[in-house]
Amino acid sequence: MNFDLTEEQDMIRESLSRFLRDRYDFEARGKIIKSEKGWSPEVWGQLAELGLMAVPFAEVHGGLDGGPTDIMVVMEELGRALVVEPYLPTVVLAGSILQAVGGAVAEELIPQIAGGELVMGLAYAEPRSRYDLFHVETTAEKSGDGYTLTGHKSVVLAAPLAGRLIVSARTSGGTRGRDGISLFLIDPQADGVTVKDYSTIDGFAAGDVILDKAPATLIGAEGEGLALLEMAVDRGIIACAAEMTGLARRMTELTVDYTRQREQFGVPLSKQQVLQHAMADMFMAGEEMKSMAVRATALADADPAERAKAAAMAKVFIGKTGKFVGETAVQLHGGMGITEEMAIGHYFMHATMLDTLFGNRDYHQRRYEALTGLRKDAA
Amino acid sequence: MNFDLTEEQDMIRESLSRFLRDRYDFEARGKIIKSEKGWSPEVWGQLAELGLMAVPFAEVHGGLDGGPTDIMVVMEELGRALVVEPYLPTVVLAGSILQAVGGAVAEELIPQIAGGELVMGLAYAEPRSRYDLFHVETTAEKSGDGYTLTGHKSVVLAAPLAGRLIVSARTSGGTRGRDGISLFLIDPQADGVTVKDYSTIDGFAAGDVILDKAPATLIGAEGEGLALLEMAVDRGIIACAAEMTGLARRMTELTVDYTRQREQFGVPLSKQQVLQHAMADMFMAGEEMKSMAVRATALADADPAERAKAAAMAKVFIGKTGKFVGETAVQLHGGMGITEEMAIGHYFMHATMLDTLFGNRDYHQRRYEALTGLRKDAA
Amino acid sequence: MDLKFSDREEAFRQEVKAFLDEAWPAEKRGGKTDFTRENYLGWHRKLHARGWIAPAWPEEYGGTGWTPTQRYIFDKECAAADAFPILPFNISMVGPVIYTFGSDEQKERFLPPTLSGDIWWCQGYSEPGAGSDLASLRTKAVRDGDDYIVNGSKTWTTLAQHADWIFCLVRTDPNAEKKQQGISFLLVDMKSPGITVRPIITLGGDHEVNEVFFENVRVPAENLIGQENQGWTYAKFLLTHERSNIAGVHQSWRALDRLKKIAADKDLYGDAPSLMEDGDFVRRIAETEIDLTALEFTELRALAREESGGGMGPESSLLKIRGTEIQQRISHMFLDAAGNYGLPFQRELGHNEATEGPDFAVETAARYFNMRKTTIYGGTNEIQRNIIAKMILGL
Amino acid sequence: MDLKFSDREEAFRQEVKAFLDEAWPAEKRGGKTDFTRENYLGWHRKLHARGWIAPAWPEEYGGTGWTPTQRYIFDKECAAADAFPILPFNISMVGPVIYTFGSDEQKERFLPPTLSGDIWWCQGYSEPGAGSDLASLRTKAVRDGDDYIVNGSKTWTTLAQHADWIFCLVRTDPNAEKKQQGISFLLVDMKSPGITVRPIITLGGDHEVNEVFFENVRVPAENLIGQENQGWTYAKFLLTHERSNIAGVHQSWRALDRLKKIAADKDLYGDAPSLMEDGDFVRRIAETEIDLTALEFTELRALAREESGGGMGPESSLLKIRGTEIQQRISHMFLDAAGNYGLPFQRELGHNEATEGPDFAVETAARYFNMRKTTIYGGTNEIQRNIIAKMILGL
Repeated sequence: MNFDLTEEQDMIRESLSRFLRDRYDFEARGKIIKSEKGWSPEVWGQLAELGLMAVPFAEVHGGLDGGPTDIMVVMEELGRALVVEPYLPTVVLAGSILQAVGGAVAEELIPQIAGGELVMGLAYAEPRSRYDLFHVETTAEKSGDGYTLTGHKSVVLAAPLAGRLIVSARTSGGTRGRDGISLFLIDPQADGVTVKDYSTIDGFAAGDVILDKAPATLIGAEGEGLALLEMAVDRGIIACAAEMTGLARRMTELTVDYTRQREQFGVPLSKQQVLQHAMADMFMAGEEMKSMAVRATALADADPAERAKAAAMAKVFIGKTGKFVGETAVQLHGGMGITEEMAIGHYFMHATMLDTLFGNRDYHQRRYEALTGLRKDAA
Repeated sequence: MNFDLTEEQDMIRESLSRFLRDRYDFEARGKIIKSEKGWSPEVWGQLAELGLMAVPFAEVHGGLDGGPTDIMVVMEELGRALVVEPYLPTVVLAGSILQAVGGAVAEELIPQIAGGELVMGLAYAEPRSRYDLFHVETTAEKSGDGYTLTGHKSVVLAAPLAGRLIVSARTSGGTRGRDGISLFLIDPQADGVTVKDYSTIDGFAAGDVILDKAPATLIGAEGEGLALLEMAVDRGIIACAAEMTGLARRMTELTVDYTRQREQFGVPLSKQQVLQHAMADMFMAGEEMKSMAVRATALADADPAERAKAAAMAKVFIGKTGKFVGETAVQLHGGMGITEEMAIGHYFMHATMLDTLFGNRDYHQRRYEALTGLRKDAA
Repeated sequence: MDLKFSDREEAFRQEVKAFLDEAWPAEKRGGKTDFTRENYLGWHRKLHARGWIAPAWPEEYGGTGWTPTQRYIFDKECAAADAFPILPFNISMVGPVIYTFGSDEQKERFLPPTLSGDIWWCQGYSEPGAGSDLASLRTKAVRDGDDYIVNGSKTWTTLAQHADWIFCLVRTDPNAEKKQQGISFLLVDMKSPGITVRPIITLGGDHEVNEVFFENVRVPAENLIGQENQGWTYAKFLLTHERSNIAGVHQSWRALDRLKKIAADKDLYGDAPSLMEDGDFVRRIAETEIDLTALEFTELRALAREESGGGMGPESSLLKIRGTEIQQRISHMFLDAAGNYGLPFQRELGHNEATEGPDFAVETAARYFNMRKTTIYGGTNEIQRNIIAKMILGL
Repeated sequence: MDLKFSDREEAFRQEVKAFLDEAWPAEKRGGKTDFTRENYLGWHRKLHARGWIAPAWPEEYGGTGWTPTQRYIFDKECAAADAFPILPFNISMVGPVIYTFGSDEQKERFLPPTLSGDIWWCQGYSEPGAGSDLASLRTKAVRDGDDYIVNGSKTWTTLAQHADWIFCLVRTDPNAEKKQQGISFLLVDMKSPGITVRPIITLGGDHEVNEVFFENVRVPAENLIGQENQGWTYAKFLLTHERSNIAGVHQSWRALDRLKKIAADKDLYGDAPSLMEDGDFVRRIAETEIDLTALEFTELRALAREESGGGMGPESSLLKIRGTEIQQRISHMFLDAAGNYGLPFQRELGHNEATEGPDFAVETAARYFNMRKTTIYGGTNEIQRNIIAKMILGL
């Protein structure tokens, strides 16, 4: 067993970390999320220049042949700096599917992603699906060479920025059947597609996507999209585990600094034993979260059952501990913690969002129980 | 609304409290639980002289016409002193059933209880029933004028001390049917009854009762025993809520005293903010427990649905908070907390027992969900 | 011991219900709130017209003469009807200070408009960098003829953007031995030259609190409450008054009711099982109901002690701690109930119509964030535990 | 990064398994333990015969030369086989002190019987009234010719009733400036005149710990480790050694396995649903599995740092805190699984056959009580959090 990063991974981490320290501090980020576009294509380009968009892809597609560990390194750093540029939806979610599907579509799109020219998103949720990936009401109908999609996809990260979206739709089966789900590529600019855009509570660009006979291209085998979707979302969860680790570690640092500076009743807050223990608990949560992120990353390429268990477990754990670290950090910042003026509150909001994204703690706890056979006919 | 005790209730509390302070300190109790009998008939007699055994019964039976509030007052004091004499099984459990059944059996036995001459117990649990009162495998067969019982009753409080036991047995229906359960009176000395006695983890006399065609007298209507059983056990739970309040308050006092006396690194433990907050939490738990005990007591005579809800709720709450107070008290006592030499550990053990008795926190949480309709087909 | 309401209390409840049915009809109920100045004042004035705006005040100043139990019933019925909240600044805070420590002129001048809502007060206590250590305040007031000249700043000033007047703690003797000495209690017209208000936007985008700056603000000395340098006494008095209904029990019950309806609403789930079919969610609701019941009866016991003249005392810290913990838990359950639709930020302050997803979801995240304040304000829950340890347990 | 075991490590695991299959056959497995002196020593000697009794020791003194990962594999396989625990006193505690700070004569005299189990050591550190404040010890040793004369008492001395020797911290210079100075490290024969052992019975009826009294006990000066008055240095060295496997991860996994089998055992439930059909219980198991996984990988990461020479350091506090919290949770789940049969006390020390109810139930309460010690001993969890705050976070 070894937990060491390779030299290349260390280099990615260092160059990314330096870049974010220099160019993406709290103030710079604040300007970006308050800008009209809500993201910075310029930063996106610079991250692409650092090679970030190319990390997981094959060399033939202009990629760097990296793996889950490289993604972990990147996501932890993006988390530390609360980067809102759409790395997760583009590279991890859409990227994973394109890689797995391969063929012409991969050849066309992956080089564009790797080069920083294309942002993508994955539209998997629906108004009544909650977190069940197999709950798909959106329908696909054959139309000439291609398909048209009709339905409503919820809260699609990066939807307003994306040049292409991957969408799950039903080619057969009932609303909640595991079979009959297919994946499609759509152009959000096409007729029949309406993106109702907003930012998420933590400043990320997102939108609902309303499809009314929107033209679409099938990718992957018809009716067998669920396995791909689960793979991509598990990868997304594993990436989020690394991101949450970055958040948690940064929140702990910020809280330690704040309580050391801030005096109350003539003594620094950091001298209060109750707050010290709270920070010790934050530290422990961050370390354990890192362990879960590492473990899940090591299983990201394992067989689907192992991968799913590892992802479910990691999501439960980062949901619980991320929420704990965020709430404690805000509490220890006192009033300042709940204003938009300090970084800590933004970390907390993003941690909250990561608990919900892809399914909250309860959901993945239940999923873990089912996957491990703990829950059969339990009531 | 008013939470005041009557003058009579204040008097009961004061005289009982004084008696226990003078005659039932930790040392005296230690001798009693280590004695061969495991209880003190002498103390029992003295408590009877104080009128304790007569509290809830009608005047015609030699009782004091008290109600649930009087029982609450008594149980809280008994809890404060960790009294092991079998008040709960005799007066609350068996007493409630005799009162409800009335008639000749009440006329015969209640005066004996009220006079301190008779100890009784209620045998409701079985090896595979867990906490379900309706799970009854013990069978009753008609035999001449009476019945004979065959089966195994588990962990019957006071069984080795009791002159009579009330036993649930099945006169019809399947193992877990709500109908067909009847209540019987037996003499533990009779042929066909074997009491395998032991003390509980916290020093109370108890035993398993093995019935092999044991002669028995039906009390109450045949096949309709479950309602009586539920009533008696709910009364028992409500009494335990008061008892747990007594435990919790006493544990908080003991812990406050201990941490003030005990120095570490040159400072009293009580000056450590983390321990102060832990004790503040213990205090709060005790106050809220009292509130739940008061509320449940006020509903002890309400219609069965209301009573059941109140009892279930109280049991969940005292299980959770009693465990918290006990564990925290022991932790704050450090090594001394886990020896048999200090009182605190005995409080903790009894609090643990009260969490299990009549069904633990999970069980009554589920019961509450069912009774309130929150849980219908929830999985 | 008798936990039933008396006939008299029951009759009173009917009276309150009848009033609410007329004054706050069904169409206003259902959990929607539009926190505008007009809405606040509208409800305030309705209660004032009925004579019920200040139940806890002495009758001679406009109080109702209700017992604590009646006040409890009143609060409960108002919450059950989703009635608008009453702002505490006039009624629970400055009013009692004025009628207790103010001069006859001050009472005459300020109490009627404070009751009627013609003055909207805000509170100038906290200062930047001071946190819960109130007495370390540095805003100065220097006597100059018949005026004080005030310089400094206050923060966390709730709804200062709507306020007509502010009541302030200011330092009048910088050389006092202890920091609690040398503080005075001043009433200041917000229209005074030299006052500026800077919004503080909190997580979730709310503009609820502000920083208030004083630059050479002239305040007539007649606006001084009580004696110069004795302000800390009045401030502490106010802080204990502020704690009434801090547990928010009625509001939490109301929120749980709404949550259960949402979690069982088949329209939201279609072919999928509803949240009420999810045992884990049911368990969270049940646990919260049980904990809330324990808190409610603890509050009732405290009320009973108050009624019999025992006063509230440091037990109020318990109510504050548990009440706020429960409020936060409920806000988290709402967020979880919203699922993916908890994520979009599509909210204008005070409105709650969703553009996407179910209506209830639109403010769940913002509310969850906003509720973090409850364990911080009014003395953090850490400080409340310090108080219990010191004042009750003697540690 | 590669979390698979290497081929070499996998081969090692097979070697360990083969040994265990032979030395600790299936009939000894299944969660039953009989904690007699003979059973402890029997297993100790088997491992000693195989050369595996002290994996962490330097090879020259009898260690195995294993990597931390190999030690991890060894511990895991032993736990999976329910092998008897190895007492830490000889191997993790006094042995390393002797080979690091002892004289050549001491090494020669004590290390072989310490390894073989011919000496059973116990630890004389804590004193009555001192708690986690070890350095405040008052047991005195006064030099008298070639001997020290020892007076005082030690407490929480685990299994002193079985011990042949005790290693003690004693005060040799009562006038030293700091309490950490003036302490010496002495090896004392338990058969020395003047030593008495008093059992301390803990909750649940265990006789695991003792008080040890010294009354004018003569100890040859040659039994002093290192230099007089330098004992605190050796004591601290020992304390860091003591922390290995303090998380008890393997034992917790094993316990969860047993618990799941019990909870699904239809024989225990008859017509009633089993505990594994109870969603709340399932949830508690799943939560614990997830938390234990996080702890296990945190320990593995710490081992990897140790392997690359980084040392364990204050992170061991994290392992101690979380490991003991989880052990306590599991012991509580066992108690809950036992239901009513958790209540009877029908246990002779070290045996676990139930007279009534299922066999597993008989020790559940005693074990739940006994497990309370884990968050207290070895520095309370409160002290561990102090250590993290100070040493890692610099607070």
